[in-house]
Amino acid sequence: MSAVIQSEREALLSVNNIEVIYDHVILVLRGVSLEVMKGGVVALLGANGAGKSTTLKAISNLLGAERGDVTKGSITFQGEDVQSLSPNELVRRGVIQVMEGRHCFEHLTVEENLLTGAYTRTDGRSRVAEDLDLVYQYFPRLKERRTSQAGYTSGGEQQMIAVGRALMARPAVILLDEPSMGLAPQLVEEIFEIVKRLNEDEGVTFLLAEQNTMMALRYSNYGYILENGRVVMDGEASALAENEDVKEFYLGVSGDDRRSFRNVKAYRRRKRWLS
Amino acid sequence: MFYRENGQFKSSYSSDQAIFPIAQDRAFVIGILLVAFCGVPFFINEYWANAILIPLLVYALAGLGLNILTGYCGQVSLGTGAFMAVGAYASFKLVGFFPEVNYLILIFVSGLVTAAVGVVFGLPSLRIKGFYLAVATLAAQFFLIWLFNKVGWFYDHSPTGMITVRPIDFFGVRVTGPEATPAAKYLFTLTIIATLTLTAKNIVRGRVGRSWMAIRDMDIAAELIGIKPLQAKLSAFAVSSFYIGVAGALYFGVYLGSVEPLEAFDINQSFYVLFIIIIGGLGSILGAFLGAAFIVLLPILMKNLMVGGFGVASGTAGHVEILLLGALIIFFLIVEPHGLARLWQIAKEKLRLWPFPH
Amino acid sequence: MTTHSRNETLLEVESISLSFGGVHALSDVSFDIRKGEVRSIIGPNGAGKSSMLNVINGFYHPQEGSITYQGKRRAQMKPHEAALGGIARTFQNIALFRGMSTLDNIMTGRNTKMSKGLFWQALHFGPAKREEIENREFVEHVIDFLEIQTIRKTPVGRLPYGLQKRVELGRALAAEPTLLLLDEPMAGMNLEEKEDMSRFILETNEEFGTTIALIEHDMGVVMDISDRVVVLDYGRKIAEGTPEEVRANQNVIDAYLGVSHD
Amino acid sequence: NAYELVIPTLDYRTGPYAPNGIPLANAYSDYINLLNERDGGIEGVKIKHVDCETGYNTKKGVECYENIKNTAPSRALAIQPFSTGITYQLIPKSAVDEIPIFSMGYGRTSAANGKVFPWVFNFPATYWSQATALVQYIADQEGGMASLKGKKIYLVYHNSAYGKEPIRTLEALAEKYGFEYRGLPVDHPGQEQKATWLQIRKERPDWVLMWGWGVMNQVAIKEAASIRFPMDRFIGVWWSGSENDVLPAGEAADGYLSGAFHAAGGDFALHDDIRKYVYDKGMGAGDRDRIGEVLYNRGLVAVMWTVEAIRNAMKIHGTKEVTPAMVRDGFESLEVDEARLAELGLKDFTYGIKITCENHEGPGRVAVQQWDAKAKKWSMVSKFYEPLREITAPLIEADSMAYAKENNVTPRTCS
Amino acid sequence: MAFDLFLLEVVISGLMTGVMYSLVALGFVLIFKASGVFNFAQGVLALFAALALYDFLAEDGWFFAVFGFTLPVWLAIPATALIMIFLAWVIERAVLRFLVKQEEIILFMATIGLAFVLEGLGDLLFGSDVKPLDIGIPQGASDLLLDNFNLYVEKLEIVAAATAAVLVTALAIFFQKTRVGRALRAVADDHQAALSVGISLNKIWVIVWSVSGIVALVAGIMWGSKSGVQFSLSLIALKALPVLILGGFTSVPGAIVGGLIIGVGEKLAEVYVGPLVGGAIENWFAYVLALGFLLFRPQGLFGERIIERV
Ligand SMILES: Nc1ncnc2c1ncn2[C@@H]1O[C@H](COP(=O)(O)OP(=O)(O)OP(=O)(O)O)[C@@H](O)[C@H]1O
Ligand SMILES: Nc1ncnc2c1ncn2[C@@H]1O[C@H](COP(=O)(O)OP(=O)(O)OP(=O)(O)O)[C@@H](O)[C@H]1O
Ligand SMILES: [Mg+2]
Ligand SMILES: [Mg+2]
Repeated sequence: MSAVIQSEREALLSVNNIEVIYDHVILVLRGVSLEVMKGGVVALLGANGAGKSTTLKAISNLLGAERGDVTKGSITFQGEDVQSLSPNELVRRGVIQVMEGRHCFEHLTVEENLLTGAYTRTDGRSRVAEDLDLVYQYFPRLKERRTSQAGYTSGGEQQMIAVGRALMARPAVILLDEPSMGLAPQLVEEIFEIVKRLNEDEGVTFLLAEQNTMMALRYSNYGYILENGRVVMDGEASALAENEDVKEFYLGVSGDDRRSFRNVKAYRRRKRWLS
Repeated sequence: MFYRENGQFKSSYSSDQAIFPIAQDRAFVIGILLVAFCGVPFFINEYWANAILIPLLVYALAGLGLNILTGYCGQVSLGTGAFMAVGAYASFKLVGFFPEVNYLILIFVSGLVTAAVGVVFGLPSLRIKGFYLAVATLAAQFFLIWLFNKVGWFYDHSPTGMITVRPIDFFGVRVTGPEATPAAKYLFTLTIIATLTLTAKNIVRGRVGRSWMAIRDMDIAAELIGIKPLQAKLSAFAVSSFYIGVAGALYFGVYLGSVEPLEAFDINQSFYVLFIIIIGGLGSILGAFLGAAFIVLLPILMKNLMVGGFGVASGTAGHVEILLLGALIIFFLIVEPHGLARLWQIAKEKLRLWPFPH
Repeated sequence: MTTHSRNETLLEVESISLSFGGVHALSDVSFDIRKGEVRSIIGPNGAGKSSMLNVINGFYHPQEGSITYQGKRRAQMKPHEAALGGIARTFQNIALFRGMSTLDNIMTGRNTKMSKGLFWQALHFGPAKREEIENREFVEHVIDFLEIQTIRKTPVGRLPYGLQKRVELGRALAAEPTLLLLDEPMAGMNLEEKEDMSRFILETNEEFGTTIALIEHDMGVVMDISDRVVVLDYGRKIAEGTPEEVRANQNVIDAYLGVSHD
Repeated sequence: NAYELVIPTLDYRTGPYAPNGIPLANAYSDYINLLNERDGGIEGVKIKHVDCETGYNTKKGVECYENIKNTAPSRALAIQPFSTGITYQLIPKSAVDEIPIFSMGYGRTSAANGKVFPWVFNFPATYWSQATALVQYIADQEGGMASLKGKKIYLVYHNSAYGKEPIRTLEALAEKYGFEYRGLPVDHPGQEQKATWLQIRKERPDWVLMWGWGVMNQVAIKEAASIRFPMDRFIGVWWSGSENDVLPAGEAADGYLSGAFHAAGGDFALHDDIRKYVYDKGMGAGDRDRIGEVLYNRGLVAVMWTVEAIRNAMKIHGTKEVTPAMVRDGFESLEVDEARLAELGLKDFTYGIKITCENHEGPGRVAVQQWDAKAKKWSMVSKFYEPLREITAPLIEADSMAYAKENNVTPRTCS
Repeated sequence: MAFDLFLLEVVISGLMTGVMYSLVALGFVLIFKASGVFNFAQGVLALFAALALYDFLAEDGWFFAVFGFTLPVWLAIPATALIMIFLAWVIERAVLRFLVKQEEIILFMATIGLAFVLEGLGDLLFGSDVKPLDIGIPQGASDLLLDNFNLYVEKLEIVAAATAAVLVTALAIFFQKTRVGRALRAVADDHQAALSVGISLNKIWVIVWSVSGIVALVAGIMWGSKSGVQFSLSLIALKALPVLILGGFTSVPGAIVGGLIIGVGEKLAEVYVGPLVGGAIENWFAYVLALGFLLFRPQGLFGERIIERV
């Protein structure tokens, strides 16, 4: 992996001290700042409810639909403030999000689902067809199920649809929310390989929220750890992976050994960095 | 500052499950009830009773009934008008058959009759869902009204097919017809509605209510964890229809006094009640009251303001009123799709945080 | 780890086949689940794992095969019969009742244990209230057990994914099930949460003797906590045995684990 | 003089029946304005016109009624509900509130019995009288009452309380004169009447009567024309005989008949006054060129009678500050004969009436008018028929007595 | 008249009436299919379109008042279509864009609000009198059929049937075969996901509401020619509902087939069963018929299968 130093490149996407409130009263992000460099793969880590998905949705402007509001701070993409842009405008500029929890179009077939991903593209049918083939190559399982209605596919298949659909947009930045969720182990690896390939070959930038910390840190070059709506730690992925706390709480290694899930009972609850 | 639950600890589950666990809420509601029962009757006049408070209460009750079905159990129904008609006609016939029996009992029985009819028309809900069910309940709407309009027995063969309430005494006090005093009508209605509201609240916070909500939120999952869809849906239809039936009986007996089925219980009536619960808040008891207040009072308020206040011609005011009502409905849906009840709740949550913004 | 009843069969699945139109979700699958064990079902995406659970609790009706549960053999049953028979489950795509609070969600799990009719409920007095409070007490135990006291009154729609999964487990536990079906309970969780979840599952299994059927893609978890594993691929059973046996099985490595997995 | 005479109206300028409600309401407003402008009110006392929009909806009607009934200073002197539903609603209230109801040519027919309904007036004729009149007209065309035997007379009716009114009378008439009667209901609003007219086409009745309202009328006339049913054998009730009903059918409506108890057309002296005192001053409620339409004239005659009743009340009670109760007395001894009509600028507009304590329907005479599509004009084509009281009287007696019994009303004695 | 000829006549008029219902139902389907909104305002939309059209054609309208001349029919119709498109744009701006991702029933309610607004606006702008609409569609019974075969068929309805056939074909192709058609269906499934792949809900909504507004214009022309333009026109929406459930909310061909079945069914019932039970059974019969079909196919005849999964 290209060990690019984050600060040497220009920031493609930067989030400055944003605050997000749901339903007028529920404050979830309390000042989150982060930067994604062009061509980088940035991981967003943190426990459940830390605000990872919220951060991603704030960037792609999908919060409105959930009655969430960015009340403070700013978000810029290529130096331009994008908070007032509509989601489709953002997709046109190359920022696309794969939402957590699949969100397939149930009544459309698998193939139609993938094609909707190319909705904003204007480079002609044949290019789209090529990319469709590429997606099928990544996920052969989808090819088998191409004419089924997406609502009837299995959980993992839906996850593949969601990721494949985003790839169809040929984006510059992909915001991936828990891409590995519900996927079989070898597919998890494949997904990350795809991330790596797109990043290296096509220069696609990634911001991914992921629970599988090990994988995420292995494939990314920078990481942020979110807790309770705040960034509590950030740094080079390799550095984070070496951090004792991260090791203990996110990677599950104490000393050199992996802990067994069977012995968790004896394990003491961890401290929070900040609460 | 004043609205805090700090310092109010619950020492038993039963107190935690009280209807208003927060003391300020409790005081507020008791206050309202006191005013409603002991204050209003002294000041009420015919206009307030016949044009405002009684329709408000009756519609709130119908809204409560529909909310049980639609808001709590998720079954959209457009047959409310017809079910109200069942209650009205049942009470009309019952009063004719048993003039000696206490009116309250007859109203209760009318509710039961409606519940039975509701269950029958609820049967398709086992297979049909969402808007399909909504439109299917229109079958009930049109069929029942047709029946009441067509079969002479229901309207005692009056030449026009209208039914008119007889003068009825409730423990010696006249509660129907033009001779009943506004206070008597109002208190009679209010008592029934207050009682039924309490029972509704009890039902929805218990097992049955939870199984309704489970069916509403995700019927398949509900079935898989052991809730019988048949039982849950039909019981919702039954309870809901009971409420709507009682509302219908009051609507006919106490509020209007004489009705023509095609007009009083037509599909618009069904929509009207549906507006009430959507504007008020689906799945909220308070919502039925807020919604009824909105839908019943707002047009009157607008009319009086325009005609009385600004001297707009009444015809023009009529058009503007429709327009404004529509616009306000949209406005409130945009501001808070979950209805006035949610708005109220958010306001309370803000108050709880006050003076801090979050 | 072994208890006296470990070898008694609780549930037996016999040559189940299930297809939807042209898609064969399950073909001739047989396996058993013994009382008190943690039985994992693994396999690639779309292998038919969730379908298998759906067959067991009566949501899908297989074209062929039968199921013997607690000695009773049948081709299919109604979902709420399964629930009454002590089969509870969680779902892959969270199936909580979004409009209700955590507490109410878990209370619905007690539905099969409650019986007081509408009349008493309407009064909310006497028997109905007593019943309500008894069950509430049980549910509070579940809530304490799962450490979700703070979100008791929060509508579940507002909870983050991981907590929703936990609430869902709570709802299943509230039913005091004999057999607990868990469909990817740890998807979307970080390590710490997976550890918590494992702890809950193990404790349930050990303290209440609840039998558990578990679908999970995290091999670490599967290997660590299951007694026996069955592997499906394209609707067929391709392997079965203890975690070690399965992990070493070449078919399983090819179809599922992938070579590079540690 | 601070005293004002409150005349309220319950209008409907909105909703499905607005096209009919508008001319009615306009006439009310115009006439009252005329009196205020020209004569300074009634006998010099100003009229205060309060209107309230009901949308032809009973619930709104109740609200309106409660809202306006106590309007100061005089309270509502007489209520004209202009809707069958609202009338039924208000009948029991009228006795308690002591406000007379004047449901002119609609409402509860048996309210004609003044002994049971002292507060309700429905002159100059009721639906039941009208039904007998239309049948008499038919008999005249066919060659006498005897020739009705074996004829088929169908009724197409608005499926509501209003539309059902004539059924009983027609059934009684059918029995007596031996014609075949059948009723075909049409549901509100009545835009789709294919099935009805197909049946008529198949069964070829000799005559079709219609008790329709709103859009139902014009669709029926169009359908009748389409199946080539002869227009001069198709008679509507007086609420189915306005320009709104026939104009949309164009030429095809030529020859269509309807009941009437007053003339159509805008060239009476009263109309001229209205143009001069009201429209020329820019106070007209509607379009100038729609003065004289059937429903406009209907409104005029209604308000005219109301005003005459108030005048009468002033005379009887010897005061200009009349109350609703006094106006009731005014109604009950109201007499507007031809001479008075001529004074009012309505010579030959309608017939003279005389109301008594027991008879609130008055003369009950009804004529038939016909539409001339080319000239776009209605004209009377028959004499005014006297109602067949031997048919209607027992029906009125039975229905009003049933009401009396149910509502514990002791019929008063009139002498 | 021979008996079976009468039966034929009833069936034909049923079919024709059915097509008239379908025209209204089509507008519903478009919007539902494309955005999951159950558009209660469809009937009022038809009324509004007819009112606007009338205004361009008549000398007592605003257009005449302002410009001093009236438009010929061939210009008035496109002009009205433009108004409908403008209306769609306004609706999107003022209502829909604020209601992304809300539940169906909320959107439904919003369209009822919209119906009120349009109704009030229509009345205020154009008055509530009956307005005869004549754009030259032949009226009355077809003399050809009546004289030669003694068969009674309305000319207007023949025109309506032909129009409907064209509309349906065009719309079906649009939905199934085009990129925008696919996007429309995606929006109906999941607003948020549609946003996330870059589909502009705003644009999509303007498109469907425009198309649906134009369909409403067609329905308004037909019904307006039949019974004059007035408030009651909006109530035909109620006649379209059983057609919709029978055909399925999401199916364009379903709207037509549903219309035909309902039309024939209710006419047969009214003519043959009605007299036995007192008549006026058309309305409820249509609903009961639809309900009967639903019991066998809960998603309507052609509706998309309701996906039930856990
Ligand atoms: N629509 C909403 N309304 C109210 N609160 C919400 C909503 N969505 C999320 N939240 C709250 O915001 C907080 C952050 O949620 P978010 O989904 O961003 O977390 P996350 O880090 O993505 O967690 P997970 O790993 O479980 O996906 C949570 O506490 C959650 O309860
Ligand atoms: N109701 C259904 N209709 C049609 N096909 C279905 C249905 N249910 C499941 N399938 C298909 O059956 C196959 C097995 O699905 P299942 O959900 O059991 O997979 P799974 O093993 O749980 O996969 P995952 O790990 O991705 O969740 C899939 O290909 C799915 O598309
Ligand atoms: Mg998340
Ligand atoms: Mg699965």
